Amino acid sequence: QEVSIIAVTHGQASDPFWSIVKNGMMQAGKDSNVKVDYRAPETFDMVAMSQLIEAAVNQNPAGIVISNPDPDALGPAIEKAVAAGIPVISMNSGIAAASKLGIKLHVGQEELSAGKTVGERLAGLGLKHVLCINQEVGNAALDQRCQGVTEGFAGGKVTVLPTSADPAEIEAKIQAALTSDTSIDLVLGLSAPLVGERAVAVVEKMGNGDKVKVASYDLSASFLQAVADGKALFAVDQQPYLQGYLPVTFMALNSRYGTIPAGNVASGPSFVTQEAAAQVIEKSAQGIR
Amino acid sequence: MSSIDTPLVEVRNLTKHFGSVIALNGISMVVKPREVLCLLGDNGAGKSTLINTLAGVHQPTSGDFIVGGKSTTFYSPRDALDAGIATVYQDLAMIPLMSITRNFFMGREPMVGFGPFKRMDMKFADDVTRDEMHKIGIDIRDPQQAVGTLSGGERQCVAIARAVYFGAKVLILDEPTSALGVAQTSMVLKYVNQVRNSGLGVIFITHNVRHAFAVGNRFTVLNRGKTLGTYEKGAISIDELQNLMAGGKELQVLSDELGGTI
Amino acid sequence: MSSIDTPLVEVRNLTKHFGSVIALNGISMVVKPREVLCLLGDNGAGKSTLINTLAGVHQPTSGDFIVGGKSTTFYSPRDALDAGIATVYQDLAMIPLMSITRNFFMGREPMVGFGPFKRMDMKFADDVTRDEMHKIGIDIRDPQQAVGTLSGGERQCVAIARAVYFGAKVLILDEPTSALGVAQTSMVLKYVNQVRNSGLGVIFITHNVRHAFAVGNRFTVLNRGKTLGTYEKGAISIDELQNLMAGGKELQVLSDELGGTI
Amino acid sequence: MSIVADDKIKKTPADERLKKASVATTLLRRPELGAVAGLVLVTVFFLLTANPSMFTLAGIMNFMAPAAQLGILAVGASLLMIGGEYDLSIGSMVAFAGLVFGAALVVWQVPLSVAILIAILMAVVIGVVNSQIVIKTGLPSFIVTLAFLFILRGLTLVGLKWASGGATQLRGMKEAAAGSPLTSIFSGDAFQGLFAWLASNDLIAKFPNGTPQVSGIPVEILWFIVIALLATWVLLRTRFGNWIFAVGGDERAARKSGVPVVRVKTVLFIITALCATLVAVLTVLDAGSTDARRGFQKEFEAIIAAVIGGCLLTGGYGSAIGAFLGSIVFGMVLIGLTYTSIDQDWYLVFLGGMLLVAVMFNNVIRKRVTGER
Amino acid sequence: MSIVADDKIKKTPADERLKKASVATTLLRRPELGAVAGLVLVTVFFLLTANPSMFTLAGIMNFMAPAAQLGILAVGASLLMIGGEYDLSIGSMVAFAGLVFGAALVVWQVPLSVAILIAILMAVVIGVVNSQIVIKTGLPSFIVTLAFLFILRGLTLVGLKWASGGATQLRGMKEAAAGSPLTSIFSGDAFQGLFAWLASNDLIAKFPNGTPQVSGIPVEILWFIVIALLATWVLLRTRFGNWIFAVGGDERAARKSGVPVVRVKTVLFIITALCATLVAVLTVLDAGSTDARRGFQKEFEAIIAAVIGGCLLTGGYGSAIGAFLGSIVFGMVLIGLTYTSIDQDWYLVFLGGMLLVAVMFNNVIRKRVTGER
Ligand SMILES: Nc1ncnc2c1ncn2[C@@H]1O[C@H](COP(=O)(O)OP(=O)(O)OP(=O)(O)O)[C@@H](O)[C@H]1O
Ligand SMILES: Nc1ncnc2c1ncn2[C@@H]1O[C@H](COP(=O)(O)OP(=O)(O)OP(=O)(O)O)[C@@H](O)[C@H]1O
Ligand SMILES: [Mg+2]
Ligand SMILES: [Mg+2]
Repeated sequence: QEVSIIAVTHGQASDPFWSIVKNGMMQAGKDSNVKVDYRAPETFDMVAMSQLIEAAVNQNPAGIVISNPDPDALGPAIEKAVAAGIPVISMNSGIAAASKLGIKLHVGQEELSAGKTVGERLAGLGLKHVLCINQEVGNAALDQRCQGVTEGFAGGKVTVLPTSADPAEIEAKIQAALTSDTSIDLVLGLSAPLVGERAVAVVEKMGNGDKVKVASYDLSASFLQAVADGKALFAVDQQPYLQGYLPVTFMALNSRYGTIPAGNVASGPSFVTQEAAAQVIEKSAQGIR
Repeated sequence: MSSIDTPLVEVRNLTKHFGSVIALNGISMVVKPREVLCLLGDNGAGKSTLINTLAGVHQPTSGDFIVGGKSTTFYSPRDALDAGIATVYQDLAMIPLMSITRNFFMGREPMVGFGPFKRMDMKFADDVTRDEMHKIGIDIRDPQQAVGTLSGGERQCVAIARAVYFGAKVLILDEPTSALGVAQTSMVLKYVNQVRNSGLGVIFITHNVRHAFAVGNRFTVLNRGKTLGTYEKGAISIDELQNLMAGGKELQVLSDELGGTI
Repeated sequence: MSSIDTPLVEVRNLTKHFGSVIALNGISMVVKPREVLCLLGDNGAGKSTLINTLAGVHQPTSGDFIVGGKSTTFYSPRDALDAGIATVYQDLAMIPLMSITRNFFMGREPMVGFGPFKRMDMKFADDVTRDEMHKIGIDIRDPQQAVGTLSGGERQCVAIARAVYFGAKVLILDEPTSALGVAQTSMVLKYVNQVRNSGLGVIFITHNVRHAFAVGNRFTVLNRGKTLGTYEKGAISIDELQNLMAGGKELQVLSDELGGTI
Repeated sequence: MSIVADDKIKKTPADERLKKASVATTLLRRPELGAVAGLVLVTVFFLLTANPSMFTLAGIMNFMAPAAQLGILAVGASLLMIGGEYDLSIGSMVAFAGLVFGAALVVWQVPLSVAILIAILMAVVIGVVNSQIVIKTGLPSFIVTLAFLFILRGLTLVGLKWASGGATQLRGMKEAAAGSPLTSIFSGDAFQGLFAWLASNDLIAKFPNGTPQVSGIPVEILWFIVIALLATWVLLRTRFGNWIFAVGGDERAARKSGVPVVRVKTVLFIITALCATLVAVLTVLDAGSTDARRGFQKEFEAIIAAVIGGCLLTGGYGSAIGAFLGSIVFGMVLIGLTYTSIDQDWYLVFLGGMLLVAVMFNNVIRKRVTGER
Repeated sequence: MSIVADDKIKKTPADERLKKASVATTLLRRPELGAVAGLVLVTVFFLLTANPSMFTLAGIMNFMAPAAQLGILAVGASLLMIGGEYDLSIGSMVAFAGLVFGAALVVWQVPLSVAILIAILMAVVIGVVNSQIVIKTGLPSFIVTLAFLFILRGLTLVGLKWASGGATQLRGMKEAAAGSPLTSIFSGDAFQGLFAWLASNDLIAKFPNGTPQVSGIPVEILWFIVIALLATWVLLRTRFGNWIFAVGGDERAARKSGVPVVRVKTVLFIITALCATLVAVLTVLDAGSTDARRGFQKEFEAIIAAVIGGCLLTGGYGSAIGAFLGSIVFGMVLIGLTYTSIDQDWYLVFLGGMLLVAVMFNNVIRKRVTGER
């Protein structure tokens, strides 16, 4: 019988980051010759996600891969899976709760701690005022990115700017923020394709690239081009492809041979800067990086 | 109070403005028990506005309003209903999607049961509806049928039957016969007659002078928001009344031209 | 075609079903130029359904329909309008939020200009509207006023004026006088007379036998979806007609009781 | 008074102008008919395409849980829609009520019963505010409650940051509520003893470790059923129900007939707010946490469920049982995809397609049966 | 025919039953009056609270750009609303049209003009599908287009993954379109020469390096103005405009008067789809890329803008100029908060509050002026 693995995450299939995760999972499924189903609620909805996990449990797959941004809300469903004897691997978020819930291992890094690392790096560059642009306020995973930066950015100020994902609105709001508060010296996007690229465009249009720098979470071809051209400082890479690929591979191996790594796998964050950017562009355009 | 001469409803110097429009400009009127008061007048004379004010739909801009000998103000149609004034509106005030029974008892539902189990007495309501409609000459197949599926005339009859059933003291009918066929009209006029004889006061609005003459005891003619005069049945001829209703315009020429049958 | 005797519209054995309801069950009727055909009958007899079918609102279930000597099918009211049949519907078919002028010319807007600059000729439309309303006896303050602000009678007059203005051959009026005051009714009847004299055929629906007698040349009586008969004006008395309209019910008792004035 | 001669009776049961008249037709004329048809259609679809585990006991509980949460909202929304108004703020209300309830538990640390009372009070206040603005200004409720959709969602964000000290997630409600006798009414599964007994007798499936796969009926499902029945009773059998139909059918006519329109609308807005609060309490206690996205877009799902269930968008027509069935249809479509092998990327296409098919099918069936056109 | 004796004239200009009658009143009775009031209110608010840079030339262009994109949608939506229908699929349509247009450019590598033609064709097809389903089934357009909201959004995701080979973003449109004479019509700034001249003469602000701070008027603003004027002309001066009001005011009455209802509705749905496509083309060429989130929730913003602009949700009343002004109000509120020192967490509360205030103010002014109640 075919080995079936179900992945339930909190990221919609249309989210750029999560579409890469999904691509990784699908490729891993192909490579390891297992059937992978990717499921996610259409918005950041913990209640719906726990129901999706329960639906996965009912189908008795060989393994379940989950992201775990709210261990309180998802805990009971995960425990149900464990009770049913289905191995669970968590990825992206939820590292702290993994062992308590009986999860085999965790791949990836907590958004909050990733944010801290970014904040520390920015502080190290001598920046003073970060504008953190959140295109989906209320999505706890995104909120944690800004919160982490705030915690890591010792001695400086972080302002959160909520927007929608509409490019015109994002550009106009960045321009408004930059004109009304001239102390801002870094614009940080939480998504390179949705926000980072727009921020680069605004700073270029306003002609103050020497004063205001741009950085962003995640990768996108155009943003990497901007990094390579020196218009942006760096892109924060959590290697979503790995976050998707590895758990599926581990699950496949586990179901076939009963092997599983003994410890968590940290997939990020790493920083893509000017030197490395050019090589990643092509892979990014295909939804791999 | 039970004297024939104590008015059920009296209106003194009523005015009603809608924004810049002066719809009623000093109306006085009296309704006594056991009589049909016909309210006559041209289109836009203010008849509907007057009875809407009587029924609590509009609040008067100024003027006194005496019900059963006491000065009263109605803040909503419910107040008027509670004071025993039942109205058949020109627009009928019925909900097409609701059943005949539910329309019939709308706002005055019969209840049965106690405490949390208090509920509408549907059987009683259905029975009363069927009975009352039968009395007015319509045999409905199913009281749960939606009012929207009835013909205009049938709908008019439901509204009239409802008002009569709940009309404790005064029954107001705004152009009840305008959409009705000959048979239904006769039935409604006969009904008005009966209601009067049972001791209620009736206000009857119509554009048809013959209908007015058939049932009316007194005729109050409105013109452009004012009372033109009130006439006892014996004191005025049908032609004089018709001329008054037309707002004093000379109808003779026209009427002659068409053979004098209007 | 110009002969007095060629019918403008002829209907043969028309039937119309709505789901399980049989509204028309074999109607035949003829309208000739220079005559007023009165369509009479009880509530729910099928008068409105018949003229709605004539006007293209409904498609007939079966039956023939001959306009100007040719068998025709109307798929929409536009087809009927194009064939010269203008209708005043019982529900008026007016848009309350739109201005008098825009309602007047709705669906048949006068145009001016060429190519991309073709536009409605608002001045012409306003002038025509004001003129036509003046002719029917209403002096409107502003043709741009919303129809919703007019009284029911005034609205009826707009609908009639519109139909007359566009009525090339046949004018259909569905209970035009039911909501009108005495003066306005006279004006409409006089108008019908004029239209007939100018050579059109008129179908006139009413529940008032006197109005029918005042203008009608022939009377077709419907009952429960069937033609009960057609009578020339000279061949029937007003009382006989009234009895037929009531669907054959005996009205004498009632009428006597109420003083014989209905 | 038998003043009417028999020959005056206009319509006799055997009217020659009716082609047929069947008793079944009357039964089938109920507004929820279409929803039943939709439910059958969707069930057949999933029976054919989905993993058979979808229709095991566990699978049914699984799609009934979201259906119940949506359904509680949909029943409230359907009453309001029948009454002629919308409330687009219920989704945000779920989040806001969750915040208030959660903050009461973990920040102010009041007992569960008091926290629920505070949440209910807040719901009443918001229901009154919504209704008063709609009634006083005469603005369409669509636009007024749309404003509150934004306002309540925004207040939730602000409140969460305040309550949690900077995060958009508030946790610890489960611990704070533990021990209260009310907990079992608002969270967990009911009839656990029964299910354990059934499992031990091998009557229902169990996990390898011996516990039953379904440990009981989730309380939200019971709430859902109770509320749907209650709403149906109110609509069909009480005076208030008659008033709801009247106000939604024609507000002016209802007022003229003596129906207290203002009171009816106010109560309806309060009921919707209370339904949202109940869902908030249920999900917060279930999840033990709340966040700023809770209830996102639930207002539309509730309206969709009510429409699938036969409510007219124009008011005055519909049923609570219809909304109940509509929610189950929606819940099945929502979760059902997980049991099929359809790619998640097609999820929205699938959702939209099913919605369209269900509503169209519903419509066709209703027209066919009622002969309406 | 002067058959009417003078004494028969019922209403003379000096009617004693009118308290007053002013010429100004007539002018003020236009539906867009409330939107003007709302705009004044919002402007005053930001003049008092926002950083003064909001009302510099650069600041105005800044909030006008999103306002223009929304406004193009809102003008289309307002025509459809006046015609008595909604289109909730326009937001998803922006994304889908962006995908089709982008794929034509970079995958099929057709010239810009052909790509635009393909996008237009697709818009016509979707407009026709939407309208035919609404007309044929008689279902409310709210629910039909809601289904297409999901379906088109889903198809966009699937299509993007196919076109880009796995990503949710498709890029390279700017390069593919470069060189076409049409580029300057659909992207960039207009009147750049004029603005450069103005800057060199110190008439407008410039950057330290001498280039003007505002290099020209973004083309979307010009499109926005042109489309609003065109729509206004159509509504007020053409036969089709009369038909739109008639169909929205009372569909049955319009049909009875000979208005081709089906044709009018079909054209209106096509117009809305075309407006969405135009926005898609403008934003894709501007950004050089498209992604699965484009146009998210724009349908509601468009309806809000139309309602602020005086359109009735029930159809038959409204104006395109109103929707134009409403979009500017919405754009100002959306961007304006960033210019103030208010905590950005309050953004949704503020948006909802301003929406409510603007609509209520609009309503009060209209009632005050028209004396309606
Ligand atoms: N709500 C309102 N707002 C403004 N004007 C109104 C309103 N209601 C009535 N009017 C005006 O008041 C006047 C009297 O109207 P009303 O409906 O009372 O006339 P009526 O005598 O009943 O006429 P009809 O015989 O045609 O029914 C009319 O000029 C009408 O336009
Ligand atoms: N759309 C429809 N669907 C179902 N039944 C209909 C429809 N239209 C009319 N009917 C039925 O057809 C019959 C004839 O109705 P119609 O309106 O033609 O009567 P009428 O002669 O005009 O009556 P009135 O004098 O009251 O206007 C009625 O029984 C009515 O209920
Ligand atoms: Mg009246
Ligand atoms: Mg009729």
